[in-house]
Amino acid sequence: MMKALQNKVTELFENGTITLMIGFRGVLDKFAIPVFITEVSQADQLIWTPACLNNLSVYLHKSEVKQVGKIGIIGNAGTLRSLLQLISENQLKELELTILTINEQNEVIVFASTEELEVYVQANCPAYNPEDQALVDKLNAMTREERWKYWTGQLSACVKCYACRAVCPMCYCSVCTVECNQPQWIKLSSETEGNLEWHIMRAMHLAGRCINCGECGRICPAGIPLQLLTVQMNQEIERAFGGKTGFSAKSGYALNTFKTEDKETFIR
Amino acid sequence: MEVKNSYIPYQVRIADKTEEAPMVQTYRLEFVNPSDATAFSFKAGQFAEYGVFGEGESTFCIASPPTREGYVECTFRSSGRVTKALANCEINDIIGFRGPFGNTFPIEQWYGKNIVIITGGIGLPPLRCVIWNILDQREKFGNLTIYYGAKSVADLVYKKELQEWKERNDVNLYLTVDPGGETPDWKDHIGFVPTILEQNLPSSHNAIAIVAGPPILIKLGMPILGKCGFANNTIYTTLENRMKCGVGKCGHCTVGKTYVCKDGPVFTYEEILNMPPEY
Amino acid sequence: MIIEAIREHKLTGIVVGACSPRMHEGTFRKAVDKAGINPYLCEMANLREHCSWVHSRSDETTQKAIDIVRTLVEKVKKNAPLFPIKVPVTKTALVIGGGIAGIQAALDIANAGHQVIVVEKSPSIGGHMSQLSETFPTLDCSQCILTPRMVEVAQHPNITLHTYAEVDSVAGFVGNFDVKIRLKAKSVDFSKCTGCGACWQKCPSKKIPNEFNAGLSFRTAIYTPFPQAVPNKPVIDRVNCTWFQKGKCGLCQKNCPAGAINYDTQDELLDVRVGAIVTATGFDIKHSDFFPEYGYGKHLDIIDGLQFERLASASGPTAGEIRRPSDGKIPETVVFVACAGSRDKAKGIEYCSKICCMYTAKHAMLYKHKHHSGNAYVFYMDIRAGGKSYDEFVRRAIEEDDVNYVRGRVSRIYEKDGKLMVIGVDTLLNAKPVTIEADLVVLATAVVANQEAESLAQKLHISYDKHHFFAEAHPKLKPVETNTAGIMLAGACQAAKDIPESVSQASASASKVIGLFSASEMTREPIVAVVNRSAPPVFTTCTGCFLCEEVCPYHAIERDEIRDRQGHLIKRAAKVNAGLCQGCGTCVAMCRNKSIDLQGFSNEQMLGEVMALLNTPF
Amino acid sequence: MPLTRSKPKTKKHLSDNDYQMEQSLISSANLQAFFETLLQSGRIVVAPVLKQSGKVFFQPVQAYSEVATDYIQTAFSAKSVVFPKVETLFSFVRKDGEITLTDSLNRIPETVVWGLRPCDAAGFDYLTEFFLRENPDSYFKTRKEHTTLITFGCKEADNACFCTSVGLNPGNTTGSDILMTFMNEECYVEIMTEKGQQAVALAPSLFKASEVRQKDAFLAKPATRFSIDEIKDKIKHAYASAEWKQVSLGCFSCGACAFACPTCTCFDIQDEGTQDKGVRLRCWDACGFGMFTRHSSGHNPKNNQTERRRQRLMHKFNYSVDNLGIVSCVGCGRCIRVCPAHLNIFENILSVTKD
Amino acid sequence: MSQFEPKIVAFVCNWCTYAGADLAGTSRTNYESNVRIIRFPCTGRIDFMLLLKAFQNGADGIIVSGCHPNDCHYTSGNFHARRRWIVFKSLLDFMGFPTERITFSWVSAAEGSKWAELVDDVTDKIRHLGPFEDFNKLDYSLINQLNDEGLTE
Repeated sequence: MMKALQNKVTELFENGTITLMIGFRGVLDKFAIPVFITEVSQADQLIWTPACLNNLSVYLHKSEVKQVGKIGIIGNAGTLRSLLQLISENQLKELELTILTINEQNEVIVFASTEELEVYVQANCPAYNPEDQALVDKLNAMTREERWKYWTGQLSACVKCYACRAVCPMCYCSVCTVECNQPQWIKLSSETEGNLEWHIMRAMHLAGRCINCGECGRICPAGIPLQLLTVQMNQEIERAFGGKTGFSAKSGYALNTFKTEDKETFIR
Repeated sequence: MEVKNSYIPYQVRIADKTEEAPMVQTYRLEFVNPSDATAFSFKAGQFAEYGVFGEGESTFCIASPPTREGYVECTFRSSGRVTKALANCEINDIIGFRGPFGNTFPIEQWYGKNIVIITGGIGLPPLRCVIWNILDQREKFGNLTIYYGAKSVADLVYKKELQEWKERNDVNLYLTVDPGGETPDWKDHIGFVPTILEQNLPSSHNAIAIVAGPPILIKLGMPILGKCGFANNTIYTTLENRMKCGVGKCGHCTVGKTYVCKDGPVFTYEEILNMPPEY
Repeated sequence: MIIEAIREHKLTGIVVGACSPRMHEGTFRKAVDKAGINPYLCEMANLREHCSWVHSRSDETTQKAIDIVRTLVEKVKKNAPLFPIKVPVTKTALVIGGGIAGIQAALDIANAGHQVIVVEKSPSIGGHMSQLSETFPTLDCSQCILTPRMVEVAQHPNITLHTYAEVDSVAGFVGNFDVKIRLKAKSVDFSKCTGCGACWQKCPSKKIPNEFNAGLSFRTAIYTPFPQAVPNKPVIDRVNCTWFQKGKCGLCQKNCPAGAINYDTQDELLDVRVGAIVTATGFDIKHSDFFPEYGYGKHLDIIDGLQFERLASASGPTAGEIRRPSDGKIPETVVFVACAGSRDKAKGIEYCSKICCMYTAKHAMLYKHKHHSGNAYVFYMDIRAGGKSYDEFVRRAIEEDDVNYVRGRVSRIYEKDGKLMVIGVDTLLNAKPVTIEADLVVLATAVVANQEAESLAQKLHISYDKHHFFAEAHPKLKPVETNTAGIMLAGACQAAKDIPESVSQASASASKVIGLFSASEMTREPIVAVVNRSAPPVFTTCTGCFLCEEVCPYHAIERDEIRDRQGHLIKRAAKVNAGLCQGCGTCVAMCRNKSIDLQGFSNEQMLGEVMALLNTPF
Repeated sequence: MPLTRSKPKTKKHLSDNDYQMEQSLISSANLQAFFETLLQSGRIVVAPVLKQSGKVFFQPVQAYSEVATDYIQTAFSAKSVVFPKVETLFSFVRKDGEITLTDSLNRIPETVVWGLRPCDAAGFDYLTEFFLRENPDSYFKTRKEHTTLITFGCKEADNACFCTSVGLNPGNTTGSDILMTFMNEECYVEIMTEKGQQAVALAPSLFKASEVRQKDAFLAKPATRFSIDEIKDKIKHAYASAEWKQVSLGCFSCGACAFACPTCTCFDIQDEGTQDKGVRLRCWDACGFGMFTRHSSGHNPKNNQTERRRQRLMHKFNYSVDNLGIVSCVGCGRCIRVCPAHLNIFENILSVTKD
Repeated sequence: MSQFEPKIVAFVCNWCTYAGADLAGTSRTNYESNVRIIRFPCTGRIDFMLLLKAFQNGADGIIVSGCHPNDCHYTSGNFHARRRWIVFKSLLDFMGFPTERITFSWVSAAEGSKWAELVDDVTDKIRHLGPFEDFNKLDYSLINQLNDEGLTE
């Protein structure tokens, strides 16, 4: 299967479809390492294992990567869904993109069109990770004080390294709100209150856009399960307004539309 | 031994406020605490951290010459959060002042030499300190030639002093504005500073040159001087990278291994050439 | 006083602690402006409505007052001087509807020297007025006074007339509306047509009810609505044309000496840019079929006011003789029923149709003039004859032309051996039931809004009431503007009106338009959103996700392409059209990285207020 | 013979103390007793604690039971004890035109860090050099003076560990006040400083004197990835290497590596509160952030990740050597473990110095 | 010491609720003085961060109020706001934030009395809930952690 992948990529290079391939290479401990292949000769580095966890679509926001031109990218479920979401948010316009994946049957798939990608994603990619689901339910079962204690406890460990933002395909703002200081919306210091502020804001900005790849939680150096926030948000939005993220290139954004009959039981 | 806590600012009072150009202000600052005033001394080329409590600190050079005691002056353009807050201060408001930081222009070594100063826009303030330093002890120096330009006539800073220097016969001043920046009654040069410099090359004989201004001016200006015979170690500049601590710790200002805030801001062209182009 | 203070203390921002900004912000900002300070550096602290008037305990009230002022001081510190937005004005007006109101508006604007485009959906302008016989209170012939105006419109150098056309869509905003006009296929080339009439004389399908005569006569499929039509050239009514229905015939084409008939013409869409729009789409009336109690219009001799106008009109089907539709006899007894439908909750028309009292009197009068021996009865609720020499007019009907006015409603009308039994009550004669055997009954049916009113309102983004009459911006102070800037109202599309009213409203809206056109630029409040732009290499912090596009109710968010000197695309970013933006700020709260901000309610200002309001920690 | 770090003979190092090191022994059983003595002494004890995330963090503990024992490396280093992620430089109050400043130096408590790894301790050594040799930093100074470091030699290493490649080893004493090495049932104690001695003196009965012992048999043997002297030499010329682009392409430009690193010292100074009442803080910053070097004009001297990643690596292996004579990478491998893109510092160093 | 007097911040839109409050004023309806009004052009403009900031800076309760559905001066601002509130509220709930301290409401320009009632009720409710301290209780950087008794979690 890896051979098949390597051959396919070689082919893509040779017929000039791509000039850069973003994929994974050799494993250090349990992690596959993102690799950027610019010459056919390196194609044999490519691997595809369950350890290929990174959401490579993030790299498509990097100017260094954009410059390269014709980009090939191999995606796991999360990556493919974020690609669709990004297209729906007008972020991949300038790119000549060739999207690959490897399906259950270990076949290499090169998507010919966004529509094809949509079909595949709708058929093969889960909306939520069951483990996150379980955790969210567990939290919802707690009392509000317990939840407050849980989150403040978790977030006290945050050091504001912004790795969560850095690995998030949906965090593509060239200047983030934390970086605009007129006014200073978010405290830069990483004490719990400021952390809370930062993660609330981030969750709000991702609500209805996050595709639940779970990277933020997975890579958090402080081990904070950040993905739970957006999982909860997306589910709430699904309940309240319907619609899932990252399954269509035209999926709208729940927060920039409305229905006159939206629930307002909480409004007096 | 008890070390002075370099993060605790002096308190200084805004004694005077002058609008130099759109968004550009000059403040005259006096120490609130007389003992600070006596303790404080600095040399040409040094800079300081000016802070509005509650907003933060911002870095710029001391624009007044050490030869004039009892106060310091700074000139800044309001662009960011701090500088805007600073610009909103009123006369008599108290602000924070940390400094002086960094190395200095070796003024003493220049006695008897001709001085060539090349600067643009908001790059004049650091050199104003040098210029007055020279003018206040004029007899100790040779010719003083100044090339100064700005985007437009309005953007020229220290208009009064420029006038004064122009009128002095012991200062040779080339004033210029970028093409399109001139006003109908503009009598001086029109064109970018490097261009004007090339059209009126200074003599490198027994001379040292100082270049300050936007990075592009430094990158273009220094080679030109090189061409007309200035040795790399006779060309000086002052760099302004982003700074926070001022004491070589926070890491923002590094150019390679060099901390602009403590090893600089004053560098010779020679030193610059040995640094990575990270300014 | 404020002005002095400003001058004396060289103030750079002003907070007026007084009443609600909703009341006097403008006043004080003007004052500040006088003092040479940007008016938008002045804010009002609402110490009256929100504080002193609603709290009793003085200490608390004082504390609150202090807080409020402190808050606004913080805001003002962050205020930026703002300058009114200038929007270029296209000095061309669009008049929708070619009735008397439209005609009047068009002429007024055109005479002021501006270009006018008139769009009329029927083949001729003139509207309902052209159908009328004579007009109250002067009884002068309607067409005699209207026709010259129609011709003037047609010939006016500043007026472009599009008959048989409709407004397809409207985009843009005051000063610059982009309008698509649908020119319906006429099947006749007007540039060739001489209006000789050969075509309709030969047209085989002759049994089409004639709208102009309110269905009292027939017309052909290719037709000009009436002899004095402007333009006086025929169009083919494709629905009723044999050629278009069955694909054969073609007589008109054969017989046209000018060869002007062209069956292949299609609807055309015409794009025009106009600075202002006058809607003068007029009204409709209910027809007798609306009234069960009057026999659902089954009986030919129960007619509505317009039909009577045509009967009474010299150019009408009966050449001005009043004959009843069923058998063409001259009616001996005519009953006029006022308020047929109007002022009747049960029928869902609570309002008064306004013109009926007058035209009923006129009708009765006309009948009596033409048939002195006849009896005219008028059933009425009460007579509303406010207006110059209106009441005199009604009096004349009653006193000189002895028309019998019966105060009461007509409960039922049914036929009994050739007569129409009109059952009513005379509420004046102690509510005695009356029955009148009539030959002709004329219902002064309710005036209602035009059928297309609703869809047009939606195209124009203007509001309308539940009866689909267009809503004016303010019932007293802005009677001819709508709440969409640059769109005016004239005539009965806003509410039932008689001719003089329509004309004066038309002139009023014309003067509004002319006022708008008096300057080549128009100024707007600068309380609008802006997307930041900064020097290279940043350009803007906007990342071009355009999620804001959707939220803007005014479609004010545009897609801008930022390019370098060589013209290479650097990034796509949002841009706010200051002309469209109304300053709601929904986009601001929407923007993730604060690239959009709202002038006058900026992030810094609002956050400043919040911070100032509460004592901060530590 | 344990390696010690090569230091330029020219400058005397602040951390070189004249204290004559002593050895002693404590039984593993008695460790807890010693730990509790430290707690009772009123010192704040910061020790590794296992969180539900499965990661181990240094944090203040109340009981020995909280202390994690089975870990190779903590997620973050213990530098936050002497260089907190957020530190109040001073607070200020403005009252009718007058401003009062108060710093928080006197509030700094006596602290013991328990369970460091030798690499972390070496990190403290570097921090001391960096913060105190030139323009001494009052905050760091006070904290350092109030902090005692009790280090434990490493029984095991993972393949992110590479201390032996940077001139350290799982048993080296640099920077520690006390270094403990488990030897079967006993724990070999090397008391390096006066502070260490004071700590031991709290419960002398628990310790018994010991001769100098060979530790190597009881210590992990992490793979050696390169020769530091070779690297130090080669990297002088590595600035222009084309490899920097490749090794930085994967970088997401977050601050994880810098914040986990025991020797990263970059910080930002920020004010919080209002102009009338607030604090000036210093908080960690990272040279990897895009905004780190950006001027308010928008001009950015280190405008892309290649330059920023190069800055970090050059600093560790070249600049700090030039400035302070120390390689400021201690080979703890944290940056490798936390990196979202799984960038590998020693791989990177090798590729930019190859040929 | 009298009873606890909560600080309540009201984020209101200019066209309905602000006018409603004006009406309460012109009709001299007396109500609790704990509320401080901040005027926005439209509820659509109200950024959720501002609510957070208000709490951080010592607000005990918050009122967010604007035009009734379909009455928005800008046609749809309040609809967008409503969605944002639904999501924001559920996020805060999920994080265990006491959302009962935020009251959302529609108050039209004609509902001066409703405004007065609203303020009275909210003030009363917050009085019972007591001062909002959850933020102040949070640990503040490692140095304070060291001084504090133990840690959260």
